[in-house]
Amino acid sequence: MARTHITAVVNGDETEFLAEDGTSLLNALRDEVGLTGAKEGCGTGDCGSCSVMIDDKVTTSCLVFAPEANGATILTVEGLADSGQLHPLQQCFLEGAALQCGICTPGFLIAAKALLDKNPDPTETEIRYALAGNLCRCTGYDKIIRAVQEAAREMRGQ
Amino acid sequence: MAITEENPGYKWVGTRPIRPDGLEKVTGKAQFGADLMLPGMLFGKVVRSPHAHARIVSIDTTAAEAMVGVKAVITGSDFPDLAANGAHASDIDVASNAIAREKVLYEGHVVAAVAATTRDQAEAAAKAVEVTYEVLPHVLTVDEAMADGAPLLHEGMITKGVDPAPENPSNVASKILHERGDLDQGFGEAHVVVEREFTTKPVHQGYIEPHAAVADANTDGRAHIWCSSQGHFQMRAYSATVLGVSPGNLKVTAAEIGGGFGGKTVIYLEPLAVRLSQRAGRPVKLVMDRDEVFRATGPTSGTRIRVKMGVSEDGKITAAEVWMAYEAGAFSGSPVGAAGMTAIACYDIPNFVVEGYDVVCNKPRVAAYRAPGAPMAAFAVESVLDELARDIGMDPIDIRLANAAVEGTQASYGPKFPRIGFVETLEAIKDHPNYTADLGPNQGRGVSAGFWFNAGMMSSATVHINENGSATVVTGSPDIGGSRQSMALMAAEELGIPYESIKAVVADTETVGFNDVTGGSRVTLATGAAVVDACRIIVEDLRARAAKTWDVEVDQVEWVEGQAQHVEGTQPPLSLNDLAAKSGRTGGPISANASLNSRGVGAGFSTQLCDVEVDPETGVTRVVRYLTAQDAGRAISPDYVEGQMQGGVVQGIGWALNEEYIHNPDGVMENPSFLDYRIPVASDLPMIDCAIVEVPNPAHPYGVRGVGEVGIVPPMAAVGNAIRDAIDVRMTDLPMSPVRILEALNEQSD
Amino acid sequence: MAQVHFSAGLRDLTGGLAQVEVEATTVRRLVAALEEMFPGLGDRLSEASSVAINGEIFTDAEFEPVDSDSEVHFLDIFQGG
Amino acid sequence: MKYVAPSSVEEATSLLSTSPSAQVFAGATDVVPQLRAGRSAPEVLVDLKKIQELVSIVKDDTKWTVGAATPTANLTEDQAFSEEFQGLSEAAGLIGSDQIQNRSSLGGNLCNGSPAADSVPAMVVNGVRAVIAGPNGTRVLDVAEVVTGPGQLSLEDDEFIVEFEIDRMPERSGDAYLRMIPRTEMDIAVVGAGARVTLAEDGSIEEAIVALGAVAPTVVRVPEAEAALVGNTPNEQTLSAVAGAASEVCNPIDDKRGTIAYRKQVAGVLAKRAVLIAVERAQQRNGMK
Repeated sequence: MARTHITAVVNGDETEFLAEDGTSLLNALRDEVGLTGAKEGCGTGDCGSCSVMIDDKVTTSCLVFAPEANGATILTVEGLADSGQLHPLQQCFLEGAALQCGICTPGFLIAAKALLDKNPDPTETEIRYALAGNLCRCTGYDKIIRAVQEAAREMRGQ
Repeated sequence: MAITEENPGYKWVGTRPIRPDGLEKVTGKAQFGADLMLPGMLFGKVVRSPHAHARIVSIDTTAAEAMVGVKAVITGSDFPDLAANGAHASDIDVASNAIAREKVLYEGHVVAAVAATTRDQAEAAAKAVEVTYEVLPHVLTVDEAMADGAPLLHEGMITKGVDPAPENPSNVASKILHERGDLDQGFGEAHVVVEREFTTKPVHQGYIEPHAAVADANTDGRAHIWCSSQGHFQMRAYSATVLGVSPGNLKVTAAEIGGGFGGKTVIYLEPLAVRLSQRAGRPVKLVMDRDEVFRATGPTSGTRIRVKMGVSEDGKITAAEVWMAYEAGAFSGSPVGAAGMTAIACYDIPNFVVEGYDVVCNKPRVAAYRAPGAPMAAFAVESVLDELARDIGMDPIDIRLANAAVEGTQASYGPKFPRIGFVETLEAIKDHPNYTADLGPNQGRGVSAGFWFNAGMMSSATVHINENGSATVVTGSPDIGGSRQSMALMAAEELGIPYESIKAVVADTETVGFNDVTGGSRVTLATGAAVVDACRIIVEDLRARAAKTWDVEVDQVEWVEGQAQHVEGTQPPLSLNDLAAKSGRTGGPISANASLNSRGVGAGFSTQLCDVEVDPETGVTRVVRYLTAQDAGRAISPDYVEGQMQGGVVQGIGWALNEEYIHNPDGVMENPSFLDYRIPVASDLPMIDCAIVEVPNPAHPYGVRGVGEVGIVPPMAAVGNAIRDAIDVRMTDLPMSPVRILEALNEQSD
Repeated sequence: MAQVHFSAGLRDLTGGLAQVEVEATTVRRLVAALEEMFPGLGDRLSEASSVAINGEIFTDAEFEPVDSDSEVHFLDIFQGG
Repeated sequence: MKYVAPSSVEEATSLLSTSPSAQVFAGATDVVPQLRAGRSAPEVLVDLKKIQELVSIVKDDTKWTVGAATPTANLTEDQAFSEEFQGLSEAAGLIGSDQIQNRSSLGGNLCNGSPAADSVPAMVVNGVRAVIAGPNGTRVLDVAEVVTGPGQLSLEDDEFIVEFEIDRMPERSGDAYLRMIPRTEMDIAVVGAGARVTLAEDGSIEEAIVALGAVAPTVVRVPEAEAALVGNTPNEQTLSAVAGAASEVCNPIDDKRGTIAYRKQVAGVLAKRAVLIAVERAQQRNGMK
């Protein structure tokens, strides 16, 4: 299988790695870059655990071929905190007990960030639909939705 | 929140601080099963049966072994033949499920495994393993498996629990029976009798993290396994059995676990990874794809259940007759036993017969799933009870109150109940505004209740006091939903020091004493009790050290809010910090272990209220409002108690409405993906309102009962009863999918 | 004498009896006494059951004390999730 | 497997004509699951997203031109487009989660060849045309002609869709698309129904197009429903005729997602509802209501 040399800005750092052409960006990030925050829950785009931002758009990295990332700017959960300062979403997930096992949490945080980037004041329904691509089997979503609401309030300065 | 007894002045227990492992989990640092990378690590891939039932004629691995990058290929013959060694039947089943020897018993059954230097090489090699099968006829449901002349999975299986024992083998592994009183008399006294038959499909625990294991074997027979499981001691025991080694030769480190719900109490990959690592001489990682998780790991049983119940005019249940058959999958061991014990356990019923059958069939071996066995039985019984209440015009909470088990009631499964909180959960629902909220067109409201034993079992804990007076609490119970927090909260309460100065960790099998699995709602109860015991040993030790320091008798020293105080106040208090800093002078490091086989399990009850809206033209049901009331005994960590309650409810809603295993006639699963195995998504749900009821368990230092499981028992009937209320149709088959609801509506209008 | 109750599934070994009275101080001695009364029952009990003493359920409770007024039930073992 | 990302239509067509086993993709949201399931094993993966005209949305006086690989999120976030083609925009917005929406495209949704593709009935009712590039230049084909059966396309192996042409919405018109799924999101349509109507000045229906998804090997038009609507208002009688005709035209299968009987019945329900919404939109747009 052909391997491609990929240069991308990953969590703010210019990063170079080699990946087989048919491999997913998710596997490349995990195996080649060593960022295991994004998880594979399904490999078919149905669970959202591998969500990352590529050029400011959220997507499931399991459905992206690694070479597609060449030249892109990628944000994973590892890059969400800013110099040791947690993102408000991370802080609200912690304070609101919005995680149980935690496997889906990285994907939820990225998807929620993507939502709040676009819509700083979403309704509960808008949050639920925006996060419908992220499966959580532990929480029943209740505390996740509340944590996103709270983070949105904080980020709006309310 | 409904608290029935006042919090007796706890400082930490019952509060909502940030969990000890939270930071790692919101920053992506937490290491789950598939996250570990070791130098020189190989990737493995499992070869699985495409057939539901077949004899393995031959396995040819030569082509796979010759491929580039391939370092090891193993088959069943690489493991000891436990049957030939006269091992215990249940161990033989564990081994046969881990890798097939003569027959494959379900689609997805493991036949071989490979390890290679890259994922792609491993996948290619797995495809190159040539297996020749002689396909056998299969049975997929209890109906097929129990039919006369059905093909047999296990040719020597004689039904247990039948007297006299049957002469001929069958697919029925065992029969269970509970009875009391006189059924005929009971039904004779009834004003109304309702009888219904129900079916449920196998459903999967649906944890988001697929199974994963990394093994690194040494040449001396020892091996280190990293895996995400609900019990690394159990993984060690099972792996040792399958590999034929001493448990002491295996060290198992618990990775963070991405959900389990019972399904990660079973081994699948661990012994395969060890054997591959031994053959290859390098570490091996095995990770399942999602479709392997569905095809080959434990769903819970599909069932057929008949319930007949009678009530008097004033709503007293006079008799109940329950017949149930549970799919076990490929090996015996469905949860029909627990189903039989829990089916009518909420109620005080004078006359009953509960009869159940454990039936093998050609599907993956069932694994525990949250209150195993109870939800299906409750779906049937609580649906029939709803019909009875309607027939006699009684409020659904009132009819349950009229029959509710209380302290001293002789449970249907035998013993008398100690103090329990069922009535309190019913009252919590009745008192909640949701109970009288307005309903719109095509909306309906349903009530349902559930019981689960909860479990105790064995736990160990070690508590170390660090030199600055902070503490480390070490247990061997994998933290699946916030248990580190409850351990730390109880330790803070016992030691009288801030929660923030306690670190709670989960240690490997060589670092802490034995712990049974994280399951059965047992960790806060049993492992929590071990932590409390260890803390109390430490407090005793601290008092002794203070006494030594002051040159007084120990009974002159009290431990209050993290410091030693002289009872007469003649000495300045000695804080834990002071004692820890100078521990060398008073006897050395401050540390204690406690191990126990937990006693005093407290039963759990949950009552739930569901409002749905049904689109009568498409059969689509949406849950519009949901309330769950559950007796926690004591909510050590209310955030995570609510989380367990909400999570259980939502799994139940999925089970009620959409989740099911769909097999084609060849016994091949047709929906092994999160696209077509439809677990609830965020937009499917409302907020899940919680009423934590606290009727303390008298046998636990903090009154804990355990909260993980019972929440999944009532939802299916709660949803079904709400659908009945909305559109006048009684759904008796799960899932209550749009297709089934529209069929039922069409039948009704015909 | 402790009151010992058998679930219906055990009664094939007790000649159909649902309840007996046994003098014993621990679960182990109780099981031994039952084995003497009903050969085969002891093995079944120690292998595949938990025990409830006055409503409290135990697993592996060999040395749990039993009083003269204890109510003892043997239950099938079940698994938690 | 080799990944290539041509930067022009010509480069792409020449690649396709010289590679024996090539798979074009835009978002790969269907391609990756198919690769994983072993249903296809191309030697070359051709990423079309680097070709500029394939990722663009352009409006002129007569039509919209939407690049075939344009992420559907771009379409649903384009306010002017979404106001003009509410139904098509909503249909495009139903293809998977927000994550998928940043990758999925009309071209991919169509060329996956699934009878259940959400955007296709909505494109069919709006008369959308596909501009297809091949080694001999481009040709134009109605979207309704592109898919010939499940997974079967009327495109040659070395052809691909460059863009879609969508004539501007006429006055007094509206479109709608509804689908039935058991959950609220993340499902494949069990039944899909698209409708577009143009009203006469007196408010009666002048023109109607109804198309169904997931109920036959390809998306199907419902001519009898259209005929029943023209010249009428959406009263109980005409709607009942629409529902009946929709149920009648179905040729669905029993599968894990639904039954024949269910799909027939619900096709009628959704067709009726989609027509009503389309009419309402036509009325609102022209201040009739």
